[in-house]
Formats: sequence, structure tokens, C-alpha cells
Amino acid sequence: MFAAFLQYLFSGLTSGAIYALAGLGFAIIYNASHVINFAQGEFIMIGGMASATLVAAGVPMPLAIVLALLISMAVGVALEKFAIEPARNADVVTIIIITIGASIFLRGATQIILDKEFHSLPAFSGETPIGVMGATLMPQSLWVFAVAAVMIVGLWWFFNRTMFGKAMLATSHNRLAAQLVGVGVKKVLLASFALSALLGAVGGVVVTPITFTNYEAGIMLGLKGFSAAVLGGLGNGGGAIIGGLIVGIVEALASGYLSSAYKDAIAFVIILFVLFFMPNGLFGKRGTDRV
Amino acid sequence: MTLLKVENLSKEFGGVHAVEDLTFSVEPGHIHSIIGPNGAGKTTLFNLITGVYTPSAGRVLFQDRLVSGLKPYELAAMGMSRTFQNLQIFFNMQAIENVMVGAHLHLNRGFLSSFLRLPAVVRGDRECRARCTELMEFVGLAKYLDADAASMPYGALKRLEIARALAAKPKMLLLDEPAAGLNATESREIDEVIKRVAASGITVVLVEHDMKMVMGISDHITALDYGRKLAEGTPAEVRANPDVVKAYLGAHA
Amino acid sequence: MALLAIVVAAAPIGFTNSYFYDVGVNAMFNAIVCVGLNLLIGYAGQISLGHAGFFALGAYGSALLTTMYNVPPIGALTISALVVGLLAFVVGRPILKLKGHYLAMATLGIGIIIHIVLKTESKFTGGPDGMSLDNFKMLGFTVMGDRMWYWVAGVLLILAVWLALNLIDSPVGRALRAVHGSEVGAEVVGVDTSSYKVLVFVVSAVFASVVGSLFAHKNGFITPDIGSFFGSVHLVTMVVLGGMASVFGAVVGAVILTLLPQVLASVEQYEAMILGVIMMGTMIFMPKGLLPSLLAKLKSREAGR
Amino acid sequence: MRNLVKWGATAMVCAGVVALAGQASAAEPIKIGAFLSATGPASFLGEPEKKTLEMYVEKMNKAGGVMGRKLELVVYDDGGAGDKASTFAKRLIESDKVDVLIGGSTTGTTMAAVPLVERAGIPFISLAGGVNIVEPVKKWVFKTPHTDRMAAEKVFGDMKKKGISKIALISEDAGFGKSGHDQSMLVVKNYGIEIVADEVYSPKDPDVTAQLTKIKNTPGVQAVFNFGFGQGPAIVTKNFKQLGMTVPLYQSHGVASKDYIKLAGEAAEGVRLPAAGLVVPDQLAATDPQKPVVTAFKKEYEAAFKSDVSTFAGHAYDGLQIFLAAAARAGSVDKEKVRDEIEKTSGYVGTGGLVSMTATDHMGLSLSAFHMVEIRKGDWVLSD
Repeated sequence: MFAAFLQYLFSGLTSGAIYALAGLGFAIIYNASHVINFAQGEFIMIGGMASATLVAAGVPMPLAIVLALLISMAVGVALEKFAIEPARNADVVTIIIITIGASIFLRGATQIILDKEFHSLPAFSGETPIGVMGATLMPQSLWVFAVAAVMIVGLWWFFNRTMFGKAMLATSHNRLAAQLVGVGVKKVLLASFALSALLGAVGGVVVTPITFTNYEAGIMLGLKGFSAAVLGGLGNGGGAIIGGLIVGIVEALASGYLSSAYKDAIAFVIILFVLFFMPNGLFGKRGTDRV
Repeated sequence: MTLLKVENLSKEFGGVHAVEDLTFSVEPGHIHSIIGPNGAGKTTLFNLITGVYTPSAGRVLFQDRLVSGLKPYELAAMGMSRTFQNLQIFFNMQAIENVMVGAHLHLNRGFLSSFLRLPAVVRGDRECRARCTELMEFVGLAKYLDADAASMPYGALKRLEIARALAAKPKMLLLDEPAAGLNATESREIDEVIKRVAASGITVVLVEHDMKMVMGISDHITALDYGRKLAEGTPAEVRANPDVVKAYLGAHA
Repeated sequence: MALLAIVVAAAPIGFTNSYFYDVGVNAMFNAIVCVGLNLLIGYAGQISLGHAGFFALGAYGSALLTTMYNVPPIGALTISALVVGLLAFVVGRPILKLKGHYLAMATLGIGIIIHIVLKTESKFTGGPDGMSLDNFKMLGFTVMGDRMWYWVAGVLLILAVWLALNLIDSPVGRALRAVHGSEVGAEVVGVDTSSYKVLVFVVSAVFASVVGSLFAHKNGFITPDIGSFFGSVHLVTMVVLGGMASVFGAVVGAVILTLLPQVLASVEQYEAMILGVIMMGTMIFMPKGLLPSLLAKLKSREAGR
Repeated sequence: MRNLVKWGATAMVCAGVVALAGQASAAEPIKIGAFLSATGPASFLGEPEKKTLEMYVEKMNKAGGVMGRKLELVVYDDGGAGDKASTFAKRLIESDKVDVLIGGSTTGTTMAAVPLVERAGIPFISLAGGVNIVEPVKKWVFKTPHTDRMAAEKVFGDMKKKGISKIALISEDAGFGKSGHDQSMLVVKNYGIEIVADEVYSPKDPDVTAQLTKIKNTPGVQAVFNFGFGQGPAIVTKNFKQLGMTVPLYQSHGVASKDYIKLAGEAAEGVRLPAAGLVVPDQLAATDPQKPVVTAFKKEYEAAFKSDVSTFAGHAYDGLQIFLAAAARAGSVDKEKVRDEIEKTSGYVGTGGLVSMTATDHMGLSLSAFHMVEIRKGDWVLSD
């Protein structure tokens, strides 16, 4: 009984950590620009596809991964430079449509440049399941947790301990003030896209051995990541992580104890209820309208 | 009869009292000014009176009816209307349409009749447009009759808010710093408008920093500091109050 | 308005066969949904990423009621629209308290939940493989064939546009636009903003439901995919691309995005890339949408003369 | 101002119409229309199908065409969406004026086209598995792949042979898996087998250990049967192994492509599934009439595309061949005559099996067309 519960929990944590990484990317860009980047899932896909293709082509795995991360970052920077930057003052909905357009474009391009098939990467440290009190866990899941944790710590350090990170945070709180003290808003935006593209690609690389990847893999991850970020409260990195874990665990418990057909629906119902009572998500800033 | 009664009203935000145990009343037909240094809680008070915020304690009575807890639109229907310190203009609409929204309560609001464009709606709209044109002229916006709100200068928008509030045919009009950010000429013009509004029988509650204006047009003044009432009375009385001089004028001197 | 009628009436001159009529009908159906959705998104400023769900509910409502309970099509359409309206009313209250991206998330959730239900309850809906239904019959008269559907859709589109134009330029419509401009500003002059938001949410949902019912009858076969997240995104894209807060803009957006895949079908695999570039390009260079941006350009050129 | 709006709208509509009109043209060749899911969730069905059709049309044209006429292929990508499929089918019939329709990679896209195909009266050969495509029989609609019901029957037959009577079903909640699930439920009783656990997953779920744990903890489960395609079954297989489940795992014909083995890796060892002879041409008995056909097809396909052949490619090949043979017998592409001839197809040896259609059977395959295969050392092993 407990073993089953633990297994559901592991299952949920594995999915949840993946969603959390996706959600974190949303949070970073939202923080810097108040843009919801619906192409976030595509960064994950590009990370996975690029590394898998390179490995298949005979490139050693560590090099392939580094290259994949660089490719994804380049795509992120290009997206910001050519699509977001020129439309900076547009409506929120307009920018949403731009990022959706970008995701369609990136999927289309990947499908032509690479292919439409599913790809996988070898698991980083074998495929021998680890038993924990009657439940099992794949070593790769541990990799996902570890990478997620490293990312979170790294981001915390970056935003709180480095000049540039602090500047990025400042911009998100008050763009005008940041400009006054000489923080380049443009540079911050660019950096935020590069950073979340990197984050997405890292996520893409570590989850590919578990979930496989193809040119459409980013759609679902993007959607779940968005859910995670909103549930946690937009712009709150920690919130996105917890949001992702909650979504993953709810799905796993729902399929374990209720109905696997309705597990996604159950997750959304829970998100809806949270929003009804906490309209800014679990950890969102509760702003009273100043009038 | 007293038009507005504020009794022991308090509002706190996370432990900080923006308004504390405040009591005063507004007599019909008066121009009643609320003064106080920045952060004294004037705008919070307005938000409490008009239903934008709900009070933490105390109550508000409008025309002897308990109104705290009611929604702004319900208060509007009872004859309370206001403007904002931070403009709340409908920038996606024309200037005249902004004013016409102000007349919302006095128009045929039936959904089906709007959808089908029934003659009654057309007639109502025509009359409304004519009246709103007059209102815009009244506040001195004659040259903006065809303008989009988004293309108007700041000073004009301040008046547009007044016109919109007037279109609701209020018994009491609350003006939140109508002269802020205006130059001397514009300020004088607003002064005129307020006087004329009051002359037409509408009670005016005014928050304003421009002391010259306040002292010149007010019938009654309530002075606040740190959310509490510091003094009240006629302009002459308040001006002579040593607490006010110390807290308010002193702070500025 | 009159010109829209002329366009609708004259377009078939170029139609050499019923495939063109079919695309025309789809374009106009989408246009009607978008006119309704634009009231919500463009005028009242409330986003919805779940309207394909309402469209699908209308379609499945009609399919279920006509095939399983022998309800006449017009009755099925009406009942479905009422149920969808009621559903939109019930969920609208709590959802529309949310703002911006949170509202987007909530509507997206509603849409996805509807989609999952339609997919899963295969006893009623046939599951992912879809279900079929009969022609639209009314008063002993059967709407059949693409030509006849074309004229039905054309008349309905003109009716929808007329209704929308009426609404926008009325006290109710101004109140809706005021909600977009400033909710507090609208509240303090007596506009019950939350009721108006719910109202327009319901209206746009009913538009989608009615069109969904008709679409189901026209195609004779429906799959749950019509209610997917992409369907909703597609609809929003039409509205935004064509021009928010512009009734004709929504029509233009719907027509373009319905035709585009048909035109791009010949470039096969490049379709997605080109579609993405067009979406991004339009929004970058015309952030207010095609129609309003073009009009503004024309206007400034005229003024410059 | 308002006029401008309208003129703008007119211009758009006209531009669209002109663009569409540019597509239409009529010519001498025999026109084959196909709508396939070359992108979208079913792209690994549509993609090889499309490649196959293109390859063989080109090949036949090089050889001088059919009946002295060239072949012309028009393919549209419906992305797996039913409404798109229906519009493209109409376009193929009305604008491109094709002589035959091949396609509908999935049951949903096929069924979306059925009403208008029946109205227009054009031979239509579907490449999808759903049994409801040909049951009840529709005058103009045929199909080449085995039905999902047959796959289920083959699997249950195999289980029965092994004395298995209690199983768990886990299926994908999209078209293929859902339909397979429903058909399995329908026929399972005929084999004296009871489904004691019934779980589903979404096509893109990253992890299904929760569902499998539930199955693992259901008492009496003697085997697990997974109905799905794409990456889902590979994840199921890996998770199955992870949980240390030891009962036999059966997959459906939806995974009969090498990609599955590649993705699932070692975890796929010992998995059993029903598949057409195409996946194991070398292992077929020398007397098997299918042997030369599938050997040749596999060789040609893999030479042309440098990728492993899948049974889905074979469905398209069979569809094309059945049509061309019928047209040859009819001596023309007259739609009515071709339809009649397709219905008379008898003893055609295809990649999917021996096809003999009748007025009441528009598929013409029997259970013998399926072989049970087992995955051993990363390859298919015939195991009937």
C-alpha cells in the first residue's frame, strides 16, 4: 500500500521536475519582460532534438550536449532580438501571438532541418532501477531532480549574488528606475531569453532519455510549464518549481487513485480552484490596484 | 440632513493604518475639502467611501443609509461619483464616449435592445450624446468633441474625468486632486468648474494639495495626518489651527 | 456592412466548384465565432484560450441530441446553445475575476477539460474517432451541399456582424469597452463590471456554440479535435491578427487564417514555417492587427496629403 | 472609413480566391489524391505513407506509367485533424479532380471524409485501422490495414494458447489506442479472458509508472496488453521494466516499426505483438506467397529512404497497388467501374497479407495475415 503510494509519488516527482524546469523558463522571461513566452517548450524540444541528433551523428555526448545548449541559447537570443524586441510596446495578447507564431516556426524548421522521428539519448548512468522501500526509481529521474536543484541554486545565486542578476531583478520590479540607474533594459531582456533558453535546453537534454523527443515534444511541455508557472504565481521562480511538482504529483496520484483518463482534467480542476481562491497563484505578488 | 457620514472608519494594509478611527460628515451643497500631507490617507479615504476598498472597521452612511461594503457601481446608482488621482480614463474610446459611459445608469441598458438596436436605444443615445456634448463644453473640452481619449493632453483628461463623473448625475462628487499636474491657468479653470458644479446643487468632496484653491473655494475642511483627523472647520478655522500649521504647513515650509 | 454583403454575394463568381464553397463556408463560420470572440477579447479586453471548447460543445450537443434523442436540428442547436450559455455563465463568474495570464490559464483549463471529456466519454461521443450526424433539416427543408451552406453562412455572418456593430455602439457596448479601458473607472459611474464581463463571455460562448452546431451538420462528422487547445489558439490568433476591437478585423483575420493553410498546402512541409513567419511578421509590424493598422496607415497618408 | 474596411476585406477574399484558383488544373494523367497525417501526432503513420506513395508513383512513371498514362499524385497534409481532412478530401475531389482517394492515416481523419466521399461517389482506400471504416460496409470506402479488432483477436488468441485468462489493458487515450481499447473490450470475452485492470495514459505523458503500479498491484494479472503508438508504448515498456514486472507484455501492431525497439531499448526484450509479414520477411516460410512481395518492398523502401521500413508504409503500397490493379482490370479510371473492380480484388498478395474483398468485406484480410512476433536481441523474431 505504502509502496504503491511511494511509486505514485516518484512518478509524480519525475513528471513534476520536468514540468518545473519548463515552468522556471516561463518565470524568468516573465520576470524580466512580463512576456509569457509560449515558445518556451520549443527550447526544451531543441535541446533534446539537437543533442540526440548530434549523438546519433557520432559526436561525443558531453560535446553534443554543450553544442545543443548553445544552439538553443542562440535561438532564444534570436527570438528576442528579431521577434520580441521590435514589438516591445505591443499589447500582451499581441506578444502572446508572436511567441505562438515563433513556436510554430521553430517546430516547422526543426521538422525540416532535422526530421519527424522520435529520438532518444542513452541514460546518463545506466538503466538499473533503484529500489526504495518497495518502489523503484530510474537513475535518470535522479539526474532530473539533481539538475533541477542545481538550476534552482544556480539561479538563486545568479539573481542574488551577481551584479547582472541583481540588475535583472531590479528591472523586473521597476523598469524606469532600473533605467535611471543605468541598467540596460535591452540587455536584460536579451539575457533573460538566453537564460531561459539555456534552462529549457538543459531540461530537454536530461529528460530525453526518459520521455524521448521529437519536433512536437515542446507543445505538451510548454503547456505544462505554463500551468506550473501560473499555479505557482507568475514571476516567482520558486513558485514555478512548486507549481510544476504539484501538477506532476496530482497527475500521478489521480491516475493511481482516481482515473487515469481524467488525470489531466483533475490537474486542471485543481489549478482552477487554486486560482478561484488565490487569483495570483500560490506565491504570486498580491497587488492591490492603486487608483 | 447630512449627506455623508463617516463614523470611526479604519483601514489597514498589512498592519499599517492608512486611515484610523476617522469620523466626519459632509453637509449637502457644500464644497468639503480633505487636506493633509502626502500619505495622510486621503486617497484611501476616497476609496473607502466609494466602495473601491472595504473598511477594516467603522462605517460609512450616505443619505442616512449604511453603504460600507457596497460595490462602487451600487454607490454610483445612489448618487455618488468620483474622479481619480491616477487617471482612470478609457483610453480605448473617444472622449465623448468616455462621458457617455458616465451616463450609463440613465440609459436603456437592456442587452437585447442594444443587440437589436431598437429605436428606443437609438433615441436614448442621441439624447445622451447631446447632453454629454454640453457637459464637455461645460468643463471646457469643446475642442475635443471628436477626439480619441488617447490623443488628449493630461490637463484635458483631468476635466474629461469630471465630465464623465457629472454625466452620472451625482448628488455628491468626489474629486481626487483635480488640479495636480496642471499649470496655473488650467488650475484656475478647474477652480471655476468646481464652483459651477457646486452652484448647480451638487455636493463636492475635494482632495487637493493646492492650498490657494482649497482655501478659496471650500465651505468646510477636514485635515488629516497619518490617517487621523487633525482638525476641521471653515477654511479660516483650519488655517488658524496650530496642529495643522505644524503638521501640514510646517512640513512643507 | 453593405459591402460585406456584396463581398459575400460576389465571391462565388470566382468559385469554380464546391470545394471553394466549402472553404468559403469554413471561413465564414470561423468569422462568426471570431466576431463573437472579439467582443470578449477586443472590446471587453478579456482573453479566452478556451473557446474551441464551447464550439465543440455546440457541435457535440447537436450531434448527440439529433442522433440519440431524435431532437430536430434547430431544437438541438438551441438547447446546446442554452446549455453552453449556462455553462459559460456558471464558470464565468469566478473565472472572470482573474486577470491577464491567469485568466488565460483558467480559460485554457476549461477548454482542455471539455476536450478531455469529449475524448473520454466514447459511449456518447465516439471518442477520438469522432461521430457522425445528419443534415440540417428545418420546416421540411434540408440544408445540404456546399452551395446552400454558403448562403446560410453568408446570411448568418452578416447578421452576426450587424448584431456586433449594434452592440458596440450602444450603452451596453460602451460599458464593455469601458471595462477594457479601466475597470474602476467604469465601476464608479455605475457599470457593474463583473456582470458585463460574464455577459460578454456568455454571448461569445453562445456564438461559438451555434456555429459549432452548424459546422457539425455541415461536415456530417466531427472529432474532439475541433475542441482542442489549438482550436482555441487558432481562434484567438484570427482575432488578434485581423485586429482586436474591430468587427471587420475579426472577419478579415478569420478569412485569412482559414484560407492560408489551403494556399500553403502546396508548399507542403514549409507550411508551418511560413505560417509562423506570417504570424510573427504581422504582429511585429502591425501590432494592432491587420485591418486597424492598414486603416491607420491610409488615414495618415490621406492626412499627409 | 467604413468603406475602406470593406474594400480591405474584399481584397483579401479576392486574393484568397485567386490563390486557390491557381491550384486547379486538369490533365491527362491518372490522378491519385491522398490526404495523410504527415505532421501532427500521427506523423509517423502519415510520413512513411507519403514517402511510399511518392516513391512508387515516380518509379512507375519512369517505367512508362500505367495503361500508357502517367500517374499524378496530389498529397495534402491534414495534420491528423478531422476537419482539415474533410476539407482536403473535398479539394482533391472537386478541385484536383482526382480519380481515387487514398488516405486518412487515422480512423478519425478517414471517417471525417467518409460522408462526402459517399456523396461524391469516388473510390476511397483508407490506410487506417478502425473497424468502423468498413463495418458497416460503405459503397465507396475500402481499407488496407488490419483492423484494430483483428490485432486484439490475434493477441488474445496468443494469450489463450498460453493459458492466460486474466489480463490488464493499458491504452493511449488518443484515436488509435482508444479505438483499440474499445475493440478489445468487445472481443475479449470470446477468448475466455477477463480484463481485470483498465488504465489509460496521454500520448505525451512523460511517465506512466503510476498506471502500471496500479496494474502491478491488481491481483491475478497474468499479462499486460498495451494499445498505442508513437513514443507512448516505448515509455510503457521502459516503465514496465523499471517496476520489475515479470508478466508477459503484449503490444499492438501500432509499434511494428524499428523505432519502437530503438526507443525502448533493452526493455523491449521479450515483448510480443501482432505484425504483418513485412517486418520479418526473411523468417517467412519459403512457401509463403507474401515472401517475395515483402522482401522486395522492404529492400526498395530501405534503399530509397535509408530508414527501416514500417508496416504503415506497406499500407500505402497496398492501397496504391489495389487501385492500379482494379483500374487495369476496368480498363479505365471510370469511378463506378474501378469501385466495382476494387470490390472484386481477389488473391492480391500485399505487404499486409492476402487480400480478397467481397461486397460485404471491404478489407479482405483474414487473421492469418497477422503473425505474432517477439522482440529478441533488438530484432523481430517470428513466433507464431
